[in-house]
Amino acid sequence: MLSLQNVSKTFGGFRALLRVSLEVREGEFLGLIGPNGSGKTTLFNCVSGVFPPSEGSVRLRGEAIDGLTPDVICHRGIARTFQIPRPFRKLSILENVALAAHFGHPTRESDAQARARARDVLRLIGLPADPEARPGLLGAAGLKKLELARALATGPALLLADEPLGGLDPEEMRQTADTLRRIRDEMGVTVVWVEHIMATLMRLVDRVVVLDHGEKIAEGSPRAVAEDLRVIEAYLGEKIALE
Amino acid sequence: MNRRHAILSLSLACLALVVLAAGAWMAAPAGAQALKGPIKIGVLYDLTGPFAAAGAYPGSIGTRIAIDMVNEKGGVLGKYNLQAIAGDSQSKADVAINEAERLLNVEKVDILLGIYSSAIAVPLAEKVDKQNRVLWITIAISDAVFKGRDLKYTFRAQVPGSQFGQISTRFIADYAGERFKMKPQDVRGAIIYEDGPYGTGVAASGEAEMKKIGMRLVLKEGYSAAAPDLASLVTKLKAARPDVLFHTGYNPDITLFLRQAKELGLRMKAIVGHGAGYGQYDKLREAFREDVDHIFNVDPVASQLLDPKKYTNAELGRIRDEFLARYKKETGVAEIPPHASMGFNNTWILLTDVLPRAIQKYGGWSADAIQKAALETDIPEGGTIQGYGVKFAGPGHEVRGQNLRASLVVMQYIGGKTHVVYPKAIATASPVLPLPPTSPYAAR
Amino acid sequence: MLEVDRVTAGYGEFTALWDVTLRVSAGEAVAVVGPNGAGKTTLMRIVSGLVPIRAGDLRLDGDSLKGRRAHEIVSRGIAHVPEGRRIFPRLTVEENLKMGAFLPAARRHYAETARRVWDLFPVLAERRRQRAGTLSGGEQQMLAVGRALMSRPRLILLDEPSLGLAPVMVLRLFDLIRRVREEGYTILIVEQNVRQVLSLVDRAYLLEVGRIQVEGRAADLADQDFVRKAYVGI
Amino acid sequence: MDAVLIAEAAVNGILLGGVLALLALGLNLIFGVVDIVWIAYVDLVMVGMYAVYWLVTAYGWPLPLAAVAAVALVAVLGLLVHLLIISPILASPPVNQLLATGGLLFFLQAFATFLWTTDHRSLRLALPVVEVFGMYLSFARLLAFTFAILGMLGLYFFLTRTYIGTAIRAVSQDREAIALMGADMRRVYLVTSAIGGGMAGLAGVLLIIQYSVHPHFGATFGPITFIIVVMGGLGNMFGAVVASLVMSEVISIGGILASTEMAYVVAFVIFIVSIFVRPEGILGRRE
Amino acid sequence: MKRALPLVGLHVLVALPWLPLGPARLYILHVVILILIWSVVGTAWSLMGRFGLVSLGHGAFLGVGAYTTVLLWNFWGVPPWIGTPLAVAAACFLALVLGYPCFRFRVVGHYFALVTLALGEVIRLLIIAERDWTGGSLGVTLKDAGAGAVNLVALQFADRRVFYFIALGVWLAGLLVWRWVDRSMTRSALEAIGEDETAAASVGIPVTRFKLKITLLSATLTAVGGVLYGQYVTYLDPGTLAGIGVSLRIVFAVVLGGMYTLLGPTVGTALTIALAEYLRVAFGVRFLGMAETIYGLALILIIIFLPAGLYGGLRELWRARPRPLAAATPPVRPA
Repeated sequence: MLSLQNVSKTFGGFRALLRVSLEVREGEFLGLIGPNGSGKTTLFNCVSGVFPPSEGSVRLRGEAIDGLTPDVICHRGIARTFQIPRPFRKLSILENVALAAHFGHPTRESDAQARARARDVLRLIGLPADPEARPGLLGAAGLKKLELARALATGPALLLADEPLGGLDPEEMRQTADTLRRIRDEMGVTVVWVEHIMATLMRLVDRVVVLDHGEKIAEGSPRAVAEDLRVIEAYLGEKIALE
Repeated sequence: MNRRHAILSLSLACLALVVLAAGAWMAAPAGAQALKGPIKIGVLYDLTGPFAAAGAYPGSIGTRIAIDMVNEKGGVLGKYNLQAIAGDSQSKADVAINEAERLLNVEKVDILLGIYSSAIAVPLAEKVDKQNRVLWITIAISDAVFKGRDLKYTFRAQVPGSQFGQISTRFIADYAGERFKMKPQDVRGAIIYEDGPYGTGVAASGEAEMKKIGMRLVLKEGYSAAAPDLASLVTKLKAARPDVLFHTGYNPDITLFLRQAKELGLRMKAIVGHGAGYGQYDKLREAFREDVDHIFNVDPVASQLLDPKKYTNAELGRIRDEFLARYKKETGVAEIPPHASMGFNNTWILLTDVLPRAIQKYGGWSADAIQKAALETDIPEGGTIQGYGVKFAGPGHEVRGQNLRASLVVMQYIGGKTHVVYPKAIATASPVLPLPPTSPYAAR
Repeated sequence: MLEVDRVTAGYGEFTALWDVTLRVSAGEAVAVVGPNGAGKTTLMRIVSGLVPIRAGDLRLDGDSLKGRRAHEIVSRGIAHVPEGRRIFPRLTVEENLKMGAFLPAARRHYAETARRVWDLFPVLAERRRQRAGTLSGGEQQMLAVGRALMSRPRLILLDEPSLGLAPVMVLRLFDLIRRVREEGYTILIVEQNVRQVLSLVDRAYLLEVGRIQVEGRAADLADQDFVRKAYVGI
Repeated sequence: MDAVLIAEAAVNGILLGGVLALLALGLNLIFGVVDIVWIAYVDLVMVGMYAVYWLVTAYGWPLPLAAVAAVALVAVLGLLVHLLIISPILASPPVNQLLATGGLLFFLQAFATFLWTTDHRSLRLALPVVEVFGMYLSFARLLAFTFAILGMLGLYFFLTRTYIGTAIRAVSQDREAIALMGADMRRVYLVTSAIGGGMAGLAGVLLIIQYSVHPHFGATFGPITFIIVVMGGLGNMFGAVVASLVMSEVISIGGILASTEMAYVVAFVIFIVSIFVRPEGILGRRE
Repeated sequence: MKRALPLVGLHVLVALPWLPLGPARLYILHVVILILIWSVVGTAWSLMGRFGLVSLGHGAFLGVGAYTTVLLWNFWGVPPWIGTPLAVAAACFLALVLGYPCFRFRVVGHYFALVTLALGEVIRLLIIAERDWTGGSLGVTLKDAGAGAVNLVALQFADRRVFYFIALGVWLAGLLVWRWVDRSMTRSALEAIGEDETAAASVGIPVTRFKLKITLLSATLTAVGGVLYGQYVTYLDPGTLAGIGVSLRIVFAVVLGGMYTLLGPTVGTALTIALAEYLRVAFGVRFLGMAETIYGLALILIIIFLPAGLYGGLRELWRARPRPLAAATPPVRPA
């Protein structure tokens, strides 16, 4: 469904991504992991159009989408969440989501329809707060859920979730992870999930891709990846390799 | 209250109001005037801002002295006291418009008098005239105030701007052979002007006159009186190498120009200014000391320079001396600027010629009475303290409201004194031409 | 020496640390390890006064540092080498060190401290007139450490010093940190590079999702499976 | 146009550029360090000009003494501006910061009008004319240029040779790290504002010997100063100087080839286009 | 009751020309017309300003609007009925030429303000530089159409009540536009863009297009305000209608009143004009500059203490007063 070929991204002299090739299959639940600064968020940014890749191509169902602006990519069916929640604080929770429901489609639905769908999504995500309240009243977990709700309201075929569990307590984590799973299972949305909370991620995803220093170093089933020496090196340090 | 109801009631209310008001509107009368004083005069000058120092302030003093002198004799015709209400237009046209509105409609003045800057006079005349009120312009000279507008209630005894360019060009042409040893056709003239209606008008008349005479116009360039820097204009002039510079401007820009011209070594045979900033000799002298010697200025004559014997009656001489004495006493200046005379003289004409006739013949000082009285004004040459006569252009005339008998002179500053040097008939001195080597602007 | 006492803190609505307690004794080297997003950097920023505490207390030698601003905390003898080095790229190497010695007390001993830093990091001495931005990543990290030493601190906070460095450089860097430690500085270090750091310090804390999960001697932690699990998940 | 005249305009442009550079450096310093655009910056210059004018004409002080006093006065004014206006809004959105200093601009202009009316006032200095190779150079400008260069050198040495100066440079590179060095940001901001004010004062001194002062004087050099600062790149002193010279040449030579206004139009258009092409300034670095 | 208040206000405004205002009636009308015209411009500015698009160059649109119609009339006798659409088109063209690259290259915050400031100056200087037909720095006067008191073709009226109603109509139209934007999805979208462009784009909002749209709307309304000013005052000068001075004046009036409320810009404009007139009338030359001194100070204080503006701030206070039961929503703790 989504296919990256030799995607590189450089900032000034810094190489954030280096010839990353990657296939995301239709309906897949894919985990994307890697240590700090390994290029995961950069990869999301390249796919979602925040900036174009310096090299390589990004295709969605065979159509090139690199170089398109984020709103167009969103209309093509890719939604994303942000690692640090970026709610529109001057709008109510409902407006936040309704906005996404309204503008997320190339054919815009009416105001009322958008609001109705926004309410549905909020219910699905399990955000029980007063929808007319400002996002400022939500805690960290609520904001993470709002991120997810907003992305989902655009009606994506592919969801890029950037650390949706960061900053949550274990119970909240479990809930959110379940929601992600349900988004895939019940709505048929393909999900790419970036996360540091490995235990949860490894338990749920179909397949894992590992980035380190902007390069793909491993790919495969969770178990296989967890055993991979290069992955352990990347995470725990180089000592073994150097001894 | 629901929405539809609200809209309905609103529109009904509007309609009712319109109908009710229509009658009042139609019937709103200009108002018959009972002959009860005082006569209220709104005096509008730029008391602050760049125009103040360029002559508006002295003009306002001149006007005040005229009103005081009439009031001390019991008022117009000895019984109708004058009440002057001052306004400050702050050298800005939009403020002038608001002040005029206030004077006319809050203070309810009968006559609006004054106006220094042509940039203010041009928009104001239209607005005041539309309200059927009298605007008596004392200083602003631009032709654009009257040209083709057929204003009914606006009058100006002051000289029109077009004459400035004519007389200065003719003056140079007349002296070219004698002093420059050149044919007038060979003289290189440059015109620079502030880009308001005053400068533009003077420049246009100068250009037309040069064309008529065949003088060579090597540069004609306008600039903003508020320009922060005129060095590039000076450089352009240097490139054009004029023999004579015809300059029209206000005070700040003239100061800036003369300063930068000196610094950048601009040299000519003569500099001829056209009123406004050049009329403010005391200010220029304060800034440049003897550097301003031998610069020419075209203006209605400052009254102290006229020979009293040229007045049609001796009374005028006494009035003039009284005015000069009072002005000197109040300001302490040695050299009275022409603008003070303009402010005094042109107010004096209204108070002592037009208003008495309006009251006696047309029953008061309504706009129409004043208008009729003004059109009958017929003062011969020598009948005012600035020497010129007064006859206003009447209906149908291209510059209706303009004094057709106003005249100008060329003056020269020599050794701290002002001398009339042209027209030759009334000259009090022979011009120093070309600029003597002592001048920093003199061609070597 | 340093006591972090049941501290809760965060940014805006986001709570990054819950009820964290931690202690560093004089002369000790202590590490805080844990996966990304665990709140390690926030912990460091709390100690140096960049992030305010919501609940709990922070004490240095028994004096509360709560509510103190960053520059005051430096003057108490805590130097922070922030994540991402944060050297001043357009100042020269020497000027960077000068800034490290900004405190009047440190300024008086500038020449002497500088000599110690030059000795410790000879490569910096060679490049003292070079703009710091032109240094390599490893050199910049050394500069950041050297700059922190200039304030003559008693406690040094090192936040992810190995981040973004090439493997060879990481090794050299840890060698240098070891030497700094041998000079008698007390160190609190946050690292992702678990194995390396555990070989360096006396004790360590494992921080996960804003909470301290495990505390113990470095040698004991190094071999335990749950450290790996915390990182890789399985 | 004669080549000598163009050369003369070019040289005079450089001389004007000196003063513009001084202004740009002062504003750049504040913009770079405190991260707030003082829309009213050039109006501080106006205050400095008035200070010199009144001290010399009304109190009869000698010009050099009045100059020193004016610099000190405007430096204190800079300090006050920071304390009273800027520090309460350091955390506000940039829009509000911009507008608060805009309010200051209105206040300064209007208060000057209130105190001294809108009359144009100038020092009546009789300065000689300098003629070199057939070019006439304004002595006032030469003098101003010399002192502007001295002022810039002074600033340069302050910023490179003192602790607080180096800290000021460091702040514009990383404002958090400098706090970790033990520098009190409040103090750094105050010193920066005072120095920025002092530079404005010096510029005022150098401008009053060339031009007349009036309450709206700031409007004549304000916009051009802003665009020079942005074009030169924030925190980039060299860039500010280069941008000043480029802009003053555009204005000076453009002025004689077209008109003063057209020259400014060209300068502003160059600025607008440069923002689109290189938002970090012509000599700025990409961050 | 809530509906009634604005309605009463509107009635008063409509009836104003016939209210017994005493001898100063015409003058008051004059001041109110000016307030209405500048309120239109202020409202137009706040359309952008409230979403963080702080333009310091609205003088450019104002100037282009005013000068286009007046010059077309003066030189070619093109009546304002045709001149106004052309003026609006010119202002929109300008907005497009500046706005598109600005938004495309993400020129925001200070930089947007400075770029628009430069644009305002460019227009002002161009007007001065083209002095041969624009009248230069001291301005140009609208040619009188002659032909009696009411000239519908030239939109010139001797009776200022006519202008009063035109200004009132345009002002109401401006408020309607403001409210229409305020009540639509457009507002949410722009609010989102103003807060976080990247996040807004990521939910499918075409950022550049929306910013451009609101800029065009604002420029249009500003240009109409300019046309109105030209037709009423019959005199234009570059200092009053273009450049940094007037641009700042517009911004400050709006900020003073508050840019986040419908009537904020109007209240701010009314206050600044009324204060200036009052001080000038009451104290004449003695307190010259005092009006602006006061509102310069007021601005600084308002930005420090009442960032929502005078009207907006007071309204917030009014709303924040304790209210019965239903109002207070307790902060919701996520489960």
